[in-house]
Order: sequence, then structure tokens, then C-alpha cells
Amino acid sequence: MSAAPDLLVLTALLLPAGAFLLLAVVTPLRRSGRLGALVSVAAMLASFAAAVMAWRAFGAAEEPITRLWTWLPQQQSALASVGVLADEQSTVMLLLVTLVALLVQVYSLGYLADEPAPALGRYYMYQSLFAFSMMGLVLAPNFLQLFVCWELVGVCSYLLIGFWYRKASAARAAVKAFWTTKLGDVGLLIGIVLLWRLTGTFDFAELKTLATAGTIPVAGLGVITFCVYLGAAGKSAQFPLHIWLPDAMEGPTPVSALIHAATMVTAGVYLLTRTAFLFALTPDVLHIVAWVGAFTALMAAVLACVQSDIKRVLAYSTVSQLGYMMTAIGAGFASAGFLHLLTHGIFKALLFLGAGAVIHAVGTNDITRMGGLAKRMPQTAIVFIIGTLSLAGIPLFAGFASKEEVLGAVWAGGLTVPFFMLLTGAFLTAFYMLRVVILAFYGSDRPPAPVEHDAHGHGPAHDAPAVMTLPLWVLALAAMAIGIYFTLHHVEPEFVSPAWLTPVAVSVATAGILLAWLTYQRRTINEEQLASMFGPIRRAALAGFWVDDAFLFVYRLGVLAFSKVIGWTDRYLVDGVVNAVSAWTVMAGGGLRRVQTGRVQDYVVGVAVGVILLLWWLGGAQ
Amino acid sequence: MGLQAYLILSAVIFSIGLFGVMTRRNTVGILLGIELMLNAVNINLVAFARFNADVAGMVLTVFAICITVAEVSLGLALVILLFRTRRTALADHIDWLKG
Amino acid sequence: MTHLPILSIITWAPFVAALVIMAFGSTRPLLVRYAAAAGATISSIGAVWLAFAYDQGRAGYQFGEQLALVPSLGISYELAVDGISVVLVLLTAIIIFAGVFASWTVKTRSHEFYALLLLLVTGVFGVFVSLDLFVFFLFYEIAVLPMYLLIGIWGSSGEVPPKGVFGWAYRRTGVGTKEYAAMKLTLYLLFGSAFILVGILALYVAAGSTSFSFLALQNVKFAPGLQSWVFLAFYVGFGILAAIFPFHTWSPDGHASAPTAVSMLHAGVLMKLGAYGVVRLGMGLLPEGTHEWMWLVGGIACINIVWGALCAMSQTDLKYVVAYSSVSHMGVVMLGAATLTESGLNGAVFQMFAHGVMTGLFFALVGLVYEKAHSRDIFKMGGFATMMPGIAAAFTVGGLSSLGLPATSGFVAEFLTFLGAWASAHPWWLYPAVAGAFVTSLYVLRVVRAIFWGPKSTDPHFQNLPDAQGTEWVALVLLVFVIVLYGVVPSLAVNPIDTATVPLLVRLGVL
Amino acid sequence: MTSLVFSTLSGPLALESGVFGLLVIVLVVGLVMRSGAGRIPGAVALSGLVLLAVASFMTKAGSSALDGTFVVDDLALFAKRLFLVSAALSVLAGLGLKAESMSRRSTEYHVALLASLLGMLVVASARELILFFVAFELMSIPLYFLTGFSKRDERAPEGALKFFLVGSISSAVILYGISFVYGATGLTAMSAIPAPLSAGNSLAMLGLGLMMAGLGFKIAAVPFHMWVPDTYEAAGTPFVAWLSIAPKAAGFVVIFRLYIEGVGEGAMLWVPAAAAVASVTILAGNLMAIPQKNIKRLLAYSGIAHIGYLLIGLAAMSIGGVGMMLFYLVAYLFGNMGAFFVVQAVADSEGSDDIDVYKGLARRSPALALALLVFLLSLGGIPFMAGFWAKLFIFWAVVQNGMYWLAFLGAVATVVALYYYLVVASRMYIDAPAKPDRIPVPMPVLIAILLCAVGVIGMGAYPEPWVQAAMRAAATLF
Repeated sequence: MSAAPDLLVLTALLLPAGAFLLLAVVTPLRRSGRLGALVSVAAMLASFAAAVMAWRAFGAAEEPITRLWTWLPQQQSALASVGVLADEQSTVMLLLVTLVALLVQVYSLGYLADEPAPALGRYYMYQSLFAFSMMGLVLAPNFLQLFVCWELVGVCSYLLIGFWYRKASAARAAVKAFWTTKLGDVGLLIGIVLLWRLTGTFDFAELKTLATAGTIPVAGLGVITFCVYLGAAGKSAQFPLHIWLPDAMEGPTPVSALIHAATMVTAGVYLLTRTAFLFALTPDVLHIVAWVGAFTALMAAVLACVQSDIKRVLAYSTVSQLGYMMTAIGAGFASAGFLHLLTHGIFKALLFLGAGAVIHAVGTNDITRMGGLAKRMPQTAIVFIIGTLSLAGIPLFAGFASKEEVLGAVWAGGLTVPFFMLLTGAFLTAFYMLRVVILAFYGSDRPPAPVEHDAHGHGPAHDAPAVMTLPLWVLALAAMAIGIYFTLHHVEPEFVSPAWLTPVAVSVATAGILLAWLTYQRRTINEEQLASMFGPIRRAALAGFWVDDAFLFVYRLGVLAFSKVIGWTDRYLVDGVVNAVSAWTVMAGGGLRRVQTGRVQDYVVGVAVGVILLLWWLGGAQ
Repeated sequence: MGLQAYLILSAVIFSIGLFGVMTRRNTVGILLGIELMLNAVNINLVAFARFNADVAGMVLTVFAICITVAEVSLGLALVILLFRTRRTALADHIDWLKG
Repeated sequence: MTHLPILSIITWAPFVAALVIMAFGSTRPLLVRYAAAAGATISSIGAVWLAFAYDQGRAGYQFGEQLALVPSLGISYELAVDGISVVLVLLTAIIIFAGVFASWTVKTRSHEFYALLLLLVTGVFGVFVSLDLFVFFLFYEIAVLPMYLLIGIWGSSGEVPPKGVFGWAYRRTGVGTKEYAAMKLTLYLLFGSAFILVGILALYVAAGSTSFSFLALQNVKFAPGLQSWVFLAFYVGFGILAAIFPFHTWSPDGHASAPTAVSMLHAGVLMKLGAYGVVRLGMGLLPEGTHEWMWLVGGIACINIVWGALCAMSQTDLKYVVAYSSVSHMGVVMLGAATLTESGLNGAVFQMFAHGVMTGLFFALVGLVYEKAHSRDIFKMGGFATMMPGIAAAFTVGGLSSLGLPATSGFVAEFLTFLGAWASAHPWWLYPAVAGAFVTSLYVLRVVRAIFWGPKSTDPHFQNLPDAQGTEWVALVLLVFVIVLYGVVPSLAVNPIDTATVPLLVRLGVL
Repeated sequence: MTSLVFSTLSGPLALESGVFGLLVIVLVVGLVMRSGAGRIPGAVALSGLVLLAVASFMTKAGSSALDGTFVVDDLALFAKRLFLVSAALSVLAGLGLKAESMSRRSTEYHVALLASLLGMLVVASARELILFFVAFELMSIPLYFLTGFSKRDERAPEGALKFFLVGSISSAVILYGISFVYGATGLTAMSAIPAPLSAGNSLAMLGLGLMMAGLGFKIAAVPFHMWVPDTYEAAGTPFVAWLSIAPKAAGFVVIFRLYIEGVGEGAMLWVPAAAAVASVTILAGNLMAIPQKNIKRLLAYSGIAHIGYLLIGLAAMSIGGVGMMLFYLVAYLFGNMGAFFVVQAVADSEGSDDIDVYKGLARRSPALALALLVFLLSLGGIPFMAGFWAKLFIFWAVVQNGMYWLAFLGAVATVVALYYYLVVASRMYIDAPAKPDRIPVPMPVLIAILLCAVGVIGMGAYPEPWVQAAMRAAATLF
């Protein structure tokens, strides 16, 4: 197979775009639902194949290949161009994106089987658009295209979260997600503009050469990288912009798996890995990244422990894992973060799809109302456990190596405190995941909950149809494969991680597992006691540390109330002056009119006054 | 007596006439005021003619007198016409048209 | 003139259609519509052809036509287009084409309506293509005046309770009624044109009272003092039409009261006349004046952006939201112009185009929604996406464009403007601009969610409403298509624009 | 004898003697037919006036009579044409009047009108004070009479009396002024004025100042304007149409002759006064027009404002300025008379001059409404109407004189003017009609309206020739 990688990635990129256009323009196709879905899936499959080939073609790390077209002209040259930049990073990422996207689309065939046809068509239209934009983001050769796709995936996420817009919470969550990420994007946009002014280019390659040549003035670069980081923080749900991600779970579960676990939310991390060479010039900003990342990881882990909604648990764990990646990048070892990104993409997608299967079966998200599902849906249970162990970072599972990488990177970066925060996070991660597993799949089973609209718990819960289980297995195997591969021959990182790291990490994880097992399975540790031990934190966590309320407060007061004031001012003061002036003019007419008394002698007075004035003026003029 | 005196005299008469016009309540009185003003002017003209030793002023005076007559007669006609319809000749009452 | 007078054809085709309508249309409503459509179509075809035929390599003014009107005063009917005008002519053509179909359902006195509408458009085309300042002004007046009757007769009245220290004035002027809106709009704009007229005359006299031709005056070096105040005069005069703060209050009332097509045309195209005037006359003829006052223009533009956005945020009437968003977006236009940078100026002109199409789409949609739901109260409606998916989709696209989403024309314009702003003499302009864009995303999505993508309203009036049908689709499809097309392939517009902005900036000595 | 008659008919006095002859003829016709005359005197007068107007357009400038005290230069000729055309239009419209008094006493009416016209014609040519004054009075006195013509109408005598009283006072003032000028110069020839003026002779100053006040009354500049609205409301509409333009034009001609012709640089003395009066007049006229409910009063006040605009041209004190004033006068003639004729048509059928009766006129009789709209827009100075060029030219002239502020003021005040014009427009076009029936327009009135509309739009579309003529006329002064 010897097609040029750039052409391959291009095909991979454009196929979903084609599918999207078809679905968008050919209304009947969209309305037909299932047929449209198949079109989209087929396109996705093809683009996955292309991605694989491109990846294979890039086995040996060679020079990145770019292919550009002018997008924004300017009299001398192109102000900005679009195209693809194929290198090792992007192709691997492309592989992940296409794989997960494909599996999710297949899975959705089953998951959304009962949706009305037009809605299904709409869903797949969005899906194709998302796939296209995400790939465009991954392959972006310059900041501008990256930003464009960045926004597009944001919109897709908005549309897909709000897919069930008749549900008020979903509609709200969609808007919230868009606004929060947009807040970060404002930063990114400013950063891009400033960078352009500073360097005169958007192009990654050029920037890299400039950076390596050291011709970029470091003065003012810090602001720029920070702005860029803001964008990343928004997308990758870093504190305090993480608030949107848990709510985003209002969307259909496959969407959560694809966008809010595997791909879009990792875009921020990807961006930072892409532009690591810039951040390297501004260590202070990197420190911020690291600390915020670590804090986010820990906080989200804590929050995950108190959730009872299975999807929210996973959401917070995603936030937490993103924190890990960010910390690694902050420590100066982007590759570690990137590796975790890839593995996490696999197993988190797996977990979400698994959760989806569960929800599909029992018709609720509430783990306290599940239980004993292992017997009734064994396949799901197995894959879910595989995912859990990967996330917990158990050897032979996907998460193990990458998480260790991250920890090692952070330690090597000399960030001791963040390191321990992450370690604690690792412990909690193991704990809350096992908590979910045990509560959901073991223990006494509870009566199936009343059916919610987005699930189909008809009859006793059972494994999902093949179209849904197949993707699960693919992902599970992938997770295992990666895990085993990395456990056997260890990656050679550009840093030396201390020898004690592996045992510590593993033991921490197992400790977490043990605690969960004792608490929820053996019941040797009383749940309530454990809770009361962390009373205040628990209460705070249940309230999400009031971050949401803070934002809501700012929105209500800073935006809504303020806008009302401005609106009133405009209506009644700015416009008031206009009306007053016109009213005064009319009144002046009415007043002057009274001079016209109708009495002829007053008219004569007028004449006399005129005469006198004239003569007086003449006297002056002489 | 020099030119000055005549000019002052005429000015005084003219002002008296104007004053009358502005103050008389009866329209006929106002007409008289106008008459006064015009004749003041005539004094002026004659005086100038006399002191410039030029006849044109006299001529103009003659014209002015005729015109005055014409005007005042028309004025009286209008007053009568108005009196017929409104039964009043008081200036203050003639204020239907205003604003 | 060897070639065919394409510009005159574009300009006068609607006028001819108007005459036909007045002559034969009073009893034949269908003929009226066909005639109007024909006139609009001819102009549109001409405009599209122009956009392709315009020689970007040669740049400068092309397709010139000339005809002496009053030789003794140097007034001549002189038409020509450069890169900027080409794009704006195309915009006008698109909007009127859409507008004709959008007002297909006008019931009362439709022949007068269409006649006035087309007359208006003639004026707009004329302004964009005329190079003779005098003829320019004539067309400008034509573009403004029919508004009075269009709003006064076919408009809709609202309610504005008198409040505040000026409440008494509101009672006198009758704020909210269509008569008020019409009068306010017309007088405000004529007030502006008074300044313009004096400004033009001043230049004409200063140049020796020999010619009104733009090209001739371009070569005159006016005294700095004169330039200073004439530029201000132009800025205020045209600025009023471009709704610069604080002279913008005519626009919300006017647009809210105007019938659909008129709002489309007015917000979509007429407001651009203002910005176009500032760029063409102000910056084109008065370099010193421009440099002297740009700080003001840019500063006010920033106020516009943020102020307009916040006002839009506070509205509950859909039309007012759109109207205020126009105020905000015109701020972007003026800001781009004020940056005096290539990307900024390109962005400004591109924004004229982008905003024109977008706001045209918005008003078309508002009209449709009102026709179906008989309501403009945002927070009473809800969940319309189920009943009118087409309208919902179009509205979403429009909304995304207005908040500057990439792959819609709105993004390109704003991005270019931002680049320019940061590159300008006053970099801080960037921040209010970006903030405004963010606030825009707040209010737009708020509205979109409240009306379309949200839980269904329980109000019995809002059950099973129809989607757009028949001719109503024309405007939606066309405008959505244009928005996306120019968002994905911006070079379509940027290329010609650039050929015009670069020489201008060179004349201004900043390039 | 015959040769004498012939020479006068061909000589400089041709038009005057023509009008005089026409006057006699109408008188005779009237006497012969007694009361049964009906419309015939009017018809006779009309045909005569048309002939004379045509003749006036064929007359060549440059001749003079009465050893130079009576000149027929371009200015005089321009003015005479204006007088004749406006008179013809007025008489034409008058023929369409329903009022029985018109048919019963039409002889008086037309004789008076012709007498006044004769006065105007002479005034336009007078270069000598006595001649001027006599002619001026000949012009004025019949106007008082014509104002009060319809005796039955209670308002008519009042308007006439007011007009008369204030008018005769101002003629007294003029005469007073003349006396001083005469005293200063010792001559009655206007050509003698510049010398003492440039010498700074205070008597001459005083005289000219007084005369300016008197003329201010005639052209109705603030504060001498107060007679205008009452008179317009009282008098018969066709006559008002004429009154609103012809005597004012005459007044301006006199102003040109007295204050500009041959004075040279000294004329600059009057610029501040002109500018001041202009701005006050514009503002007052426009503001006071706003609250009017009666359309004739509204037009009266707007007319006052227009005088202000004309004075702007005077403030320019240049060939351009004067020329543009003349152009303005013509534009104003068509626009204003046209408007009044429409008012006459409506008033004749609706029996009221209230603006409210214009409700829905556009749907009752579209043509009439459109005509009025055109005239109002022309008065408002909207492009493609005569009035636009008029205002433009005036502003241009004053800008050339460097008085930007005056141009700004004028331009901004136009917005106020447009406000009340648009109010009328909205009555006609936006409001719903009170009754459905269309308004009958008598043929003569229709023709008059059509002529005015043609004039307004013609001048608007192609002002070139008019500009040329006006400039030629103005050139004689400098």
C-alpha cells in the first residue's frame, strides 16, 4: 500500500464531509433516517480504512507532509491557508478519532433504534459533521484552521448535547456547554491574533522553525501562550471551566463516549502537544498548566466519588484524566500526556458505551437503582470491568503504562506537590470506578426503574444487540492489546522515572480497589461512616464545590442584570434625548405660535421692533 | 430755522403717529395714526426739497398725498365692511385669525 | 461608452419594474409580483455577472459610464465600480431578490408596496455605483425617502411604556407606533444627509466648483482644517445611517416597525450605505481628516459593538434583538474601517456583506415566525424546531453566523477585523470587539434555545404551526447558501475587496 | 398718434402698456356685460396674460425709457416674466373657483389684479425713487382689496384690514426712508445712492435702513411677517397662490436694485443683517409651521421659512447668490402655487382647509395626492424636484462665501420643514379616508396644477437652462 499519506488523510478527512453534505442537502435521505445513517457509517468506515493506511505509511517517523490551499488571500500572498499536516502525531490521533467515531456510529444504530427517522437522520448528519471537523482539527497545519475546526466541533457538541432538546435540561446543558467552551475560545482567538501580530504567521511548521531558531520575541509570548491555554482549558474542561462537561451527559450516551470522552475534550490536550514548542519558551505558563491540571484531576476525582449517576461519574473521571494529561504537559513532557490521551480515548469510550448499554437495558442512570446486572448482561459486565481496570491503571490494561508515564513525567518535571495530588487522584479513581462496578453489576439486584425516554428497558434487562456489543468488544480488545503491548516492551520516555514509581502507582490503585471492595461488596466498612468521615468535603462535593453557582451568579448579575440596565438606558436615556429634542422642537413651535396673537397692533409692534433693531444695528455698523 | 428742526419735527410727528397706531383701541384711530405718519414724511420731503433747492421732493410729496388718500379711503372701506359683519371697530376684537 | 451599460441596467431595472407596477399593477396583484421579481432578477443576474467579470488583475474602477447632466456645474452621471462596490452591489442584488419573495404575501396595497420597494433599491444600487458625488447624493436621498411610506403604511406598531426622566417626551412623540418609527427614521437620516450635503458642497467649492466627480476630487489636496471638519460632517452624516452610537436609536424602532422585506433591505443594505459613505468619501477624499479622527471612529465603533450586544441581550421582542444585533455588527464594520489596516478594512467590507446577508436572513425569518405564530415575544414561544424544522435550521445558521462561527461568513469578517484591530494604532480595540462577539453568542443562543431548540411551549396558540412553504423558501435557502458559501470560500469576496482597499490604504499612506 | 401707440407697443414700455390695455379691455367687457359677465372677464384676462407672457419671453433686454429711470435689463425681464406667468396661473386657477362672488364680481377682481400686476412690472424696471414708490403702491393697494374680496366670508375683511394696516405702515416707513435717501443724495435716481453710502453718509444709511424694514414687510421676513398667515387664511386661494410669490419677488428685485446694483464692495455692509434675518426667519417660519392645523397657514409659515432661505442667497452677496435666489423664486413659484391650487381644489369640494380633510386623499384621488406630495417634496428640497436644486444652489452660494454655519443651519432646518410636510403626506397616504368619493377637480385648476407639476419636475430633471437665465439676470447687477 503505497499511496501518499497526505492524500490518504485527505480522503479520510473529506469522506465524512461528503456524507454530511449529502445528509444536509438531500432532505429525503435525511428524513429516511436509517438509510442516511448507513451512508454516514459507510463513509466513516472508508475514512477509518484510509486513516489506518495513513498511519501505517507513517510507521517510520519521517518528515511531516503538508498540503495547503489559500483560504484568506491578501495582496502579497495568502493571509491564511487550509490543508492537511500529516505527521506521526496527527496520524495516530486520526486513527483514534476515526476508530472511535466509527464504533460509536455503529453502536448508535442500535442505541437510537427507536428514534423517529428524521431525528436519526439529523443525528447522523451531526455525527458526520463532527467527524469531519475533528479530523480537520487533528490535521490542521495552522492555528487558523485549527481554530475553525475547534469551533465546529464545539457546535457539533452543542447540537448533539441538545439532541433531545424537548428535555429542558438537555437544551440548557447544550447552551451551557457552548458558552463555557466559547469563553475559553475567546482566549484562544485573542492568542491567535496576538501571535499573528508577533510572528506574522499561523503556520505550525513556520512557528516551529522560528521557535527553534529562537527568533520569536519571548516578551509578550507568555500572554499569548496563556491565551491559547485558556482555549485548551475550555475544551478540555480544566478548572474552573469544567462545569459544562458533567451537564453534557444530557446528550445521548454514544455522543458522550465520542465527543465528551474520547475526542473533542482531548482537543485541548492535543493543541498543547501541538504547540509544546511555544509553551516550552514560557515556563511560567507551563507551571500554571501543571498546577491547574493537577488540581482539576484531584477535584474531579473527589467529585466522581459522590456521584450516583453513572454517566456523571464517568464525566468527572474524564475531567480528572484530562487533568492528568495537562499536568504531564505542564511538566514539560507533552508526549506522556499525548500517550495518556490515546489510551484514555480507547478505554473511556469503552466505559461510556458500556454504561450506555447498561442504561439502555435498565432505563436509568442511577447506580443506586441498579445491581446484579453481571448475571443478566455478562458481556457488558466483562467489557466494563476491562475498562475500569484500564482506568484504574492496573498492569496489562491500557491505562497502566500511560498513567505511569504521566506520573513519571510529573515527578521528573520536579512538580512534587502536583505529583502527590495525582497519586491521590489515582487512588480515588480506582475507588470510584470499582464503586460503580460493584453497585451496578454485583450486589443484590433492585427492581428495574420506570422507563426513561432515552432508554428502552423493556422486559428484564439483557445484553444489548450485536450491533452494540460488537463495538464494545472491539474497544475492550483494543484496550487489552495496548495494555499488554506497553506492559511487555516499555516505551522509552525522554525522562527517567524513578524505579519505585511502578510499585507505588500499582499499589495505590489496588488500595483504591480494595477500599471500594470492602465498602460496597463486603460491607466491612460502613458506607455512612466512610461518608461522615469526609463530611464537609462530601457536602462541598455534592454541591460541586459551588463553581456552578459562581458562574450562574456572574451570568445573572454580570450579564443579565447589567444588560437590562444598559437596555433601559438605551431605551429611555439615549433615545430619551432624541425624543426630548423632537418634543422640544414641537413645543417651541407651539410657544412661538402664541406671538401670533391675532391682534393687529401687536403686528405693528413687531414691525416697530424690527425697524428699531435694524437702525440700532446700522448705528453699530457705522 | 435749519433743516435739523424740520427733521426733528417730522420725526416727532412720525413717532406720535406710530405710537397712536400701536395704542388706539379703535381702528379709525389707527387710520388717523397712519395718516399722521405719512404726513410727517411729507414734512421731511418738503424740507429736503426746500434745502436741496430741488423740486423732485415736492413732486414726490404730491404723489404721496394722493396715495395716502387712496390708502385711507380703502382702509375706511375695510373698516366699514368689517363693522357690518362683526358690529365692532375695536382692534382688540379683530382677532379671529391667529396662531 | 463601447460596452453595454451594465451598471445602469442593474440600477434602473428595478425602477422600470416599479413604473410598470404603478402603471398596470393596481388591479393585478400577480403581475405586480412577477414584474418585481423580473426587475430584481435582472439586477441580480447583472450583479452576479459583474462579480465574475470584474477584472481583479486590473483593479481600479471598471465598467465606467459617463453622461454630462449639468455641465455648467460639473455634474455628470458617472458610474463605475471597484472591488468594494462590486461586492456591495452583489449584496444588494441578493437581498432584494430575497426580499421580493419574502414579501410575496403582502396583502394591502401591494402594488404601491412593491413600487416603493423597488424605487428604494434603485437608490441603493445608485449609491454603490455612482462616482459623481452629486449623483451619489441624489441616489442616497432616493434610498432614504420611500422608507417613510413603507414603514408608515405597511409597518406594525408596538408598545413602549413611557418611563424615565424623558417620559413626558415619549407621550408627546408616541414612541412605538409605526408612524413614529417612520418619522423618526426618515427625519434622522435626512438630518444626517444635511451634514453630508454641506460636506460635499464644501469640498466641491474648495476644489474650485468645477466638478463633482470623485476621481477629480480624489486628486485635490484639501486644506487640513477643511478636511478635519468635513470628515466629521461625513462621519456624523453617514454614521447616523450606519447607526453609530449615540445616533443609533432610530434603527431598533425603525426595524422593529418595518415590514419584513423593508427590514431586510434596510438593515441588510441601507445601513451599509452609511459605512460605505464613510469609507468611500470620508477616507477616500480626506486622508488627513481620516488620520485625525480615526481614534474617535474606532472608539465609538467599540462602544457600538458592546452596547448593541448588551441591548440585544436585554430585549424580549425578537425583532428588537435582531435590530440591536445590527447595531452591534455595524460597530464591527466601522471598527474594521477605523483600523486603517489591510485586513481590518477587508474585514469591514466583508462584514458589510456578511452582516447584510445574515441580518436579511434574520428579518426574513422573524417575518415568517410572526406570520405563523403571530408573536414576537421570545420567551412566550418555544420548541418550534419540531413544527418548523426548516425555519429553525435557517435561524440557527444565521445565529451561528452572527456569533462569528467559523465556516459562516460572519467569522471571516470578524476575524479579519480583529487582526486589523490588534495591528492598528489602538490595539486595545481588540478586546471590546472580542467581548462583543462573546456576548453575541450569549444572546443569540439564548434566543435560539428559547424559540426553537427548547422545551415546547404550552401556549395553545403555538401548537402545530406550519413550516415555511412555497416562495417563502426562496429567501431562506438563498441566504443560508450565501452565508455558508462565503464562509467556506471567503476568497470569493476578499479577492475583489482587496483590490480596492489596498489602493485606498496606499492613498492614506499606511501601506 | 398711431405711430406713438406703435412705438410704445414695441418699445421698452410694451409689456406695461399691454397690461394696461388688457386692464381697460377687461373693464369694458365687464361694464358691457354688467353682472351677467360670469367667467368671461377672467377668460379675457387669462388670454391677454398668456399673450403678454409669450411676448415677454420674446422681448429683448437692454432698452430703457424715461431717460434711464425705467430700464428693461435681464433682471427686470426675468422678474416681469415671473410676474406674468404667476398671474396667468393664478387667473387660470381662479376660473375654476365655485364661489358665486367670483362670477358676479369677476370684473373687479381681475381689474384689481391686473392693476397690481402693472405696478409690479413697473417696480421691476424702476431705477428712480418716485417711480418706484408710485409703482410700489400701485402694486400694494389692490392687494389689500383683493384680500378682502369675498365680503360674505367673515374672515376676509379681517385679514384684509390687518394686511392693510401693517402694509400701509410699512409703506410709510419706506417713504420715510426714501425721504432721507433723497435728502442725502439730493436726487431721486437710485444710481445716486452708492456715492453717499460709500462715503458713510448717515442719512443715506438711515434711509436705506428704513426702506429695508419696509421691504422686509413686503417679502415677509421675520419680524415683519406677522400679517402673512392671517392674510393667507383669509384670502381666496388662487389669489393667495399669487400673493405668496409675485409681490415677494418684486420686493426682492427692489432689494437688488437698492442694495446691490452698482454698490460694489459697499454691498457687503448688508451681509450680517441679511444673514441674521435669514436665520431668524428660517427658524421661526419652520417652527411655527409645525403646530398648524390649517393647511393654508401651514403653507404661509413654510413660505416665510422659504423667504429665509432666499435671504441666505442674499447673504452670499454674489452673482451666484442673486442668480440662485432668482432660480429659487422660480422653483418656489411652481411648488408653492401648485400646492395652493391643490388646496383650492380640496377646499372647494370639502369646504375646509383643515389638514384633517386630507386623510386618505391618496386613495380618494391618487393623482391629486401625488401632485400635492410632489409640490411638498419640492418645497422640502428633495432631489429630482425643483426645490432641491434651489436649496442646493443657495447653500452652494453661501458656502462659497465661507459661511458654512448658515448652510448648516439651513440644511438642518430643512429637516424640521420635512417634518410637517411629511405629516401632511401621512394624512394623505397613511390614514384611512373619511369618505370614499373622489374629489372633483375643475378643468382650469387641473391644468394649472399640471403646469406647476411639469414645472417642478422639469426644473428638477433639467435645471440647466433656468440656471443660465437666472445667472444672466443676476449678472446685470454686478
